[in-house]
Amino acid sequence: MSFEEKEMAENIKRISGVNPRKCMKCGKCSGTCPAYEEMDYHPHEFVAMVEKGRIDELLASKSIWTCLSCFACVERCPRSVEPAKLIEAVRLEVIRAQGANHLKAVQIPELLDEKLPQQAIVSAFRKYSK
Amino acid sequence: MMYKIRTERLPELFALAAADKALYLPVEQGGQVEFRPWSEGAAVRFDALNTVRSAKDLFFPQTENLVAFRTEGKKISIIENADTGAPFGLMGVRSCDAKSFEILDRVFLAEPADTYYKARRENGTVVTLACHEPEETCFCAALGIDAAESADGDAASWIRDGWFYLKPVTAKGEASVETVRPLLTECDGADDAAVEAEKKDIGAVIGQLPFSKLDLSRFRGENMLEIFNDPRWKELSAACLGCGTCTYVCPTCQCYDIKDFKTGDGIQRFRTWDSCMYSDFTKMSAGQPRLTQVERFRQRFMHKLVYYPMNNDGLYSCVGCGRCLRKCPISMNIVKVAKTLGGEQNDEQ
Amino acid sequence: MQRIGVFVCWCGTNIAATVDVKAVAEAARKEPGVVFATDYQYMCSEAGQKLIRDAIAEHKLTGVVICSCSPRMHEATFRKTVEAAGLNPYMLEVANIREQCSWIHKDRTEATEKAVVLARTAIAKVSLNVPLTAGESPVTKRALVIGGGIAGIQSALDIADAGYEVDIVEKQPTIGGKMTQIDKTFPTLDCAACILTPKMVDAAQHEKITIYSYSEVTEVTGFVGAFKARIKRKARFVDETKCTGCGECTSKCPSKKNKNEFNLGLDNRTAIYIPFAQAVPKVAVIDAESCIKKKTGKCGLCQKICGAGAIDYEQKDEYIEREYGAIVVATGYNPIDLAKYDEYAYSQSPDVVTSLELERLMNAAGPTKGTLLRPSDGTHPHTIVFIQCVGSRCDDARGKPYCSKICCMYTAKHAMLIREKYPDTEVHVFYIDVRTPGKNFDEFYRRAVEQYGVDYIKGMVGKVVPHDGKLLVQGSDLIANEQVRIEADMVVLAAAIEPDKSARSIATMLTASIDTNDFFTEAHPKLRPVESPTAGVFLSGVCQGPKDIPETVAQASACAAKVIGLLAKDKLKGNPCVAHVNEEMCNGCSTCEKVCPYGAITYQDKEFRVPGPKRTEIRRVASVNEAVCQGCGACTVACMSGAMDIKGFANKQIFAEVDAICR
Amino acid sequence: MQIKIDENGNFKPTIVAFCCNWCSYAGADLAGTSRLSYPANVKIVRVPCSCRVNPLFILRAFQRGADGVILCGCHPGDCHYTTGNYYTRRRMTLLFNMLDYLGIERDRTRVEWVSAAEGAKMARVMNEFVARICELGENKRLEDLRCKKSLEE
Amino acid sequence: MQEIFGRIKKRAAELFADGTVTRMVGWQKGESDYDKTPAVFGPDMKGFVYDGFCGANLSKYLINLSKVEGRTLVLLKPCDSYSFNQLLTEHRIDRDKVYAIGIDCNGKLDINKIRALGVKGIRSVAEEGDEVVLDTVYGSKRVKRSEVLLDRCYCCKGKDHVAGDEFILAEKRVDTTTTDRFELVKKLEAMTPDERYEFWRGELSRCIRCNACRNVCPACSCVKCVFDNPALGTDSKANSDTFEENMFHIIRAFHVAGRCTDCGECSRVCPQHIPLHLLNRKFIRDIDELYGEYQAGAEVGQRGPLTDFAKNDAEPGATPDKGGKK
Repeated sequence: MSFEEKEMAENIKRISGVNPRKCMKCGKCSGTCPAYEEMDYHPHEFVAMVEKGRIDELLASKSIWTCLSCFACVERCPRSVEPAKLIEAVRLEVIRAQGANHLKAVQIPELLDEKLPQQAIVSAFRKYSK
Repeated sequence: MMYKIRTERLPELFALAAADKALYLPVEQGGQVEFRPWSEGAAVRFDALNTVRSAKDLFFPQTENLVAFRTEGKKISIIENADTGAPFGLMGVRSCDAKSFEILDRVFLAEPADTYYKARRENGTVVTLACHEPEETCFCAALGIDAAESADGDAASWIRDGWFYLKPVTAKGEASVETVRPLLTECDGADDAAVEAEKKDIGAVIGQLPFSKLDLSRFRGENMLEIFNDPRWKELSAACLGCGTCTYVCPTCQCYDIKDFKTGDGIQRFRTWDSCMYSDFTKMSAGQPRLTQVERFRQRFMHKLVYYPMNNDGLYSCVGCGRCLRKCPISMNIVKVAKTLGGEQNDEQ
Repeated sequence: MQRIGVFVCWCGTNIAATVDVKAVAEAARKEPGVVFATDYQYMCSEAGQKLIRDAIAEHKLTGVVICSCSPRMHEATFRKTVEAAGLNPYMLEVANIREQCSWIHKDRTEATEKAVVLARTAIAKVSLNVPLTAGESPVTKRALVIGGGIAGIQSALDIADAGYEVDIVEKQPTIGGKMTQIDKTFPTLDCAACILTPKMVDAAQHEKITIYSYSEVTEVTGFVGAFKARIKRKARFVDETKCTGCGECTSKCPSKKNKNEFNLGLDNRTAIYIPFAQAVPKVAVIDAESCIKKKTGKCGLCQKICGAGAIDYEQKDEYIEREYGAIVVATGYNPIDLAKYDEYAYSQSPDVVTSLELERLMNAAGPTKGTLLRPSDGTHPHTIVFIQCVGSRCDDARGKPYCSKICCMYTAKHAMLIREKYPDTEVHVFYIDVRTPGKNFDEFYRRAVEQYGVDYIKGMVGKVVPHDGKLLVQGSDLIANEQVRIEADMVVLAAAIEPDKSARSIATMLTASIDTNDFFTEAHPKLRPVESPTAGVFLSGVCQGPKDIPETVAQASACAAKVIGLLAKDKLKGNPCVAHVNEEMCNGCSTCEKVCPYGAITYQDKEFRVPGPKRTEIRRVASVNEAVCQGCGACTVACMSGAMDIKGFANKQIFAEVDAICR
Repeated sequence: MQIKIDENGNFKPTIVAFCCNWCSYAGADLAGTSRLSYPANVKIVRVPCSCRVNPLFILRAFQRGADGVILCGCHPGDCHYTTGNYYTRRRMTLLFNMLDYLGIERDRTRVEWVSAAEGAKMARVMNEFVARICELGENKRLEDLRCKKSLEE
Repeated sequence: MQEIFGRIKKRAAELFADGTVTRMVGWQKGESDYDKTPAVFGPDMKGFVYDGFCGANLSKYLINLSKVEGRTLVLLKPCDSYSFNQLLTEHRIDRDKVYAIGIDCNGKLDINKIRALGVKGIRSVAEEGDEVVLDTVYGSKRVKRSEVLLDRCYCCKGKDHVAGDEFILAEKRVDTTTTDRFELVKKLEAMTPDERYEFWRGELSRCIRCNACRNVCPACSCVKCVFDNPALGTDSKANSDTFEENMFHIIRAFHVAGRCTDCGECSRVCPQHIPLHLLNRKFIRDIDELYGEYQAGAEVGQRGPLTDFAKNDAEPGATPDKGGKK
């Protein structure tokens, strides 16, 4: 693990307040994750990669956007590792960089359709942009 | 030669006197008057009859370090850490307390002299003060002590009508008066008359006090055994609690105990007042010579009125200050003993 | 003056790593009273002890200080050593420079300086030690076993075989405990009943063993060798001596709709019932809550039917007091409550069962008479999913932080038995790790995988969703790195196990120490694993920690061996560090008597020489019964005049220690 | 008298701890076996039970130069002698209130219930206590100058 | 007060006459009117007197007197009767060797308070109604009785006797209670620790270690006190350091905690007038607040608060006002 990787990992741990070492690699978070199929890195891999310092791959991963923030993994992790907070920390890392908002205001109008609840758009906008 | 100063300007006198050496005065703290070093704003109480612990405390303090031993592993080193203090002045001493110094001198300065006491005695300059208002517990007259003018101080003083009169007696007294001479004005005939009037007034009051004519004549060497075996000691000492109050407030009690205190890496040997009333007084390896409170009680008063006078050509080891009359928890004291076992004249009073 | 020898132990590198042992010995040599000081790698070794014995002889030592590990570890060892060299065993003090110095400080100078202070403290104490000889107290030749499971029975049998009387007190109407509910046992697959019931019968028929079933221990007083226990015999409303166990009453009883605890509520039982056929004692018991006669006063059918006239509705709880020399705790365990685990839908669907419930479903005497059927509709389950570590190894409030140790093995057993009996069923096991810590255990697990084709999936189940009769199990497969969805007919949860609820109250009763998970704490994991620190209290079975049946039986026998070792002695060497009163100074004010937890202090009038004409007087003074006193010291502080003191922890010694620390 | 200032000039307190043989001493041992650490200023005196600690011991410790005294015992209810720590609790509550009544810093004395399984708690308590005593500084209000004298020479 | 003295003397004479008692413990007239010495009287009762200055608590003398042949008659004021019961609870007095008469008391006078008002050279003292007439060398003075009572009378524990074979009650009972006995304790508790430290340093620094407080106290009656016992290692005879002053008074108060009946003798006899009762009352207040109202000596055989416990006692650090309540 190079120095930058270690530093970035420390940063993610500091933001999320999560200690990935507590994970006993039981896979329950992935087992319970409803967005499992759409994710390239599944929650249990996420925790292991943060611990390994492979943050760049996570920054570029699809998972940080497909994660529904339903917190089922946080609720059910037997070792209180809170994987969702790690994903959120990486997401924040991305959207905090200048102009890296995942969902710009201008894109919203054509996303709207009558089946999509209002609340989903609001929370997505809040989650995907600074 | 006598000098005088307005009583309002006494604080200046104290400040000047206390400039080069410590000045002890009767100062009130927490409602009790004790001899304490003078400091700015101290509540000096020349009107208080006398202090709780007598002036003896300045020459023969309740506790004082004698010597200390330090152990380094198995090596012992001796440290002289006795503190006989620096020269000091002592004002406001009543005639009875002043007389007690003479009684203590006969004990501590007799060969071989007690160096600690001797050093302090030389350091001290005593200025006595006449008793403006003696009280019923005083019986200094019965012991031939003149409350109006003490013969034992380095200087004598009186207070009357707002004037503080100061008359040096000894060379040391002269020297200490010189240090405050600038504040003093010399006295003239009228002042001498005022002081004589003060003495006469004091004498008059002394005459009216109940115990002034206490008869101690029976307490003589030849009656020792007769008094010693008197059955009334049991009744007199029945209520005695065996606490040390009477001995610790008494100006003439001179008994002390030497104790060693383990300070952790050595021993601090120190001297402290002892009370013949305590159960471990003069406890020796063979045991305790006076096993019951009756014997201890008798020892105290026999020493004061019989043993001490026998060894000191008739000088009683009591100065009639009345402290034990005031402070004893059960109001048993030397006057009651004297009246019970003393001369016949006491009976008809 | 004392001639003290100081021995500083290296403890290999445990002490020597952070404490300069030579410097400590050097500093100790300078202390007054110390005539010999040395250091050695292993003071507790034979060579180390010989070093002490030789030094005592050569330097005619009167006191010994060992600077080593905690006195709780080797104080007894070193006492035997000095005793062998002819020195009184209580002229020895141990300075704890390992657990309380070298192991907790990193800086070498700091640790060495502290070790010197601790050595100095021990020297200060030993120079005021006086030779003590332990008092003797009688031993009641009878043992009490609390809990009648396999652990309690095994301990009782071993103790009784050594010729000592044993009382088993069992809370349930029958002895046998959890093992009676188990079908087969790993790794030999022999049926639990076949191992257990003979032992239960032996226990029942053994003339030295008395069984108090349906009873509880309510109070224990006294101390090792002389315990007094109060046992509450709960009212059974059936006379044990008359009931033949024929079962007529159970068949006629009208109140039938009561949850059968023996089958974990999977079926019902009558108000008057016999838990199971091989129950010992095979005596019916009336459940007061559900008996119509007890509740409403009507009915009374069972009394009429009973040929032996054993039914007595007016039976009351009975209390008996018995004396014991030793007490064995065998309170066993229970699976944890899974109500809070809603992600597994345990309380939503009857087909989600715990492993113990599965045992009942597979057991011939169980509710389904041995054929594995789904509790919901009674059909044969085609796919079964086992979920491991439910509630174990999890540090949140719902579960237990420890591994329950037996789940991997019994799940492998269940999977194997199901695959063997019903080859067409699919068995999947979601696991984190499979732990097979015993002889033939891993081979047993491999047979389940290789011979019986049980599908082991490494990964945990996220959730179980009941969906029209089926159970959708969604978990992750970490090896294949995919999310797995299985439609199961039954889900079996390997629930964590926790000590029986009565453990904490019994620990308080026996003043035995207990840890935060309610397991009894053993005196030392390696040196004294089957004894509680409280003398005379022994630990048998799961009450001390999770373990399987082979280990439980092994520990039960070990525990019995310890009890036999204790009961074999006629006299017990007491604790010499007991209270001692200085009658010269005692006021006779009985303040100490009020604070003594053991009632060891009584008062007598004694004659004392008194100064003065009376020569002697009668005074009321305290006197301590050294056999009853345990040396806690409450009386020494209650006593104003300091007349009461503890031998071995005297006031002067503790003052000397405090002085040495602050010097 | 131990030197009260360590090499880089900050105050090094002397702390006396009384630990009961059954629970807190075992807890301290567990802190050792778990290799937790707490400052070296704490020295432990083993007593049969927390109820063996006499107020005279605590005052003697302060007299001899201790800056803090902590008394550890079993949790009430767990006492090996059943009732020992109940008496300790009352005695120490009254004693500490009296020391506070005389104006002596209340935090110089402390009672803590530590069971044989709470090694971590023992380490945490000791670290907290030493930190608090360092804040309070040297014990000036209950010191005996005779025991300090040899320090100045 | 005179008529009570008369009735006591008459009753005592009867008890002597019919042989129930062989001696009486009372107060003897001293040299001055205000000084009274506890004394043991024979049948003639020479010098026996009972007036406003008989403050001394006689129960402690019974420890030795109940070891002597024959029964002793003792006169117990209401506040003394608590000490009598406490000593009986501690088996220090042999009850059937003592015949106790509870005598009423309308508050006892404090000669030091009289002197503090500037009265000097007292020759004779007379009590007239609620005034004290003093004939002194410097003229005669009148002082209101209610201003010069002993401290303890201002928070008197009440007129009811808790011990005694018979009682001699006054017709007119004067209630002298004016303050709550914990008033000063609460005031001290309200101060900051530094202020309290200064206050107590000022007070205790005056202590001359004469042991009067210890030797007069009925609860402090050990055969051998820890401070006199070199074998124990805690002996100390002198206040050669401020620490000794603190330790002596902390330990003295701690040893009587839960046993002190608040009879006020220690403060009465202290030659330096250190308010020692404030130390004992602090313990009494803490015990009352934390463990329930308790009056030592209220009845014989009570179990003291320090020899008792409750499972839910407050943790150390709980103070009466800061959440001390159970």
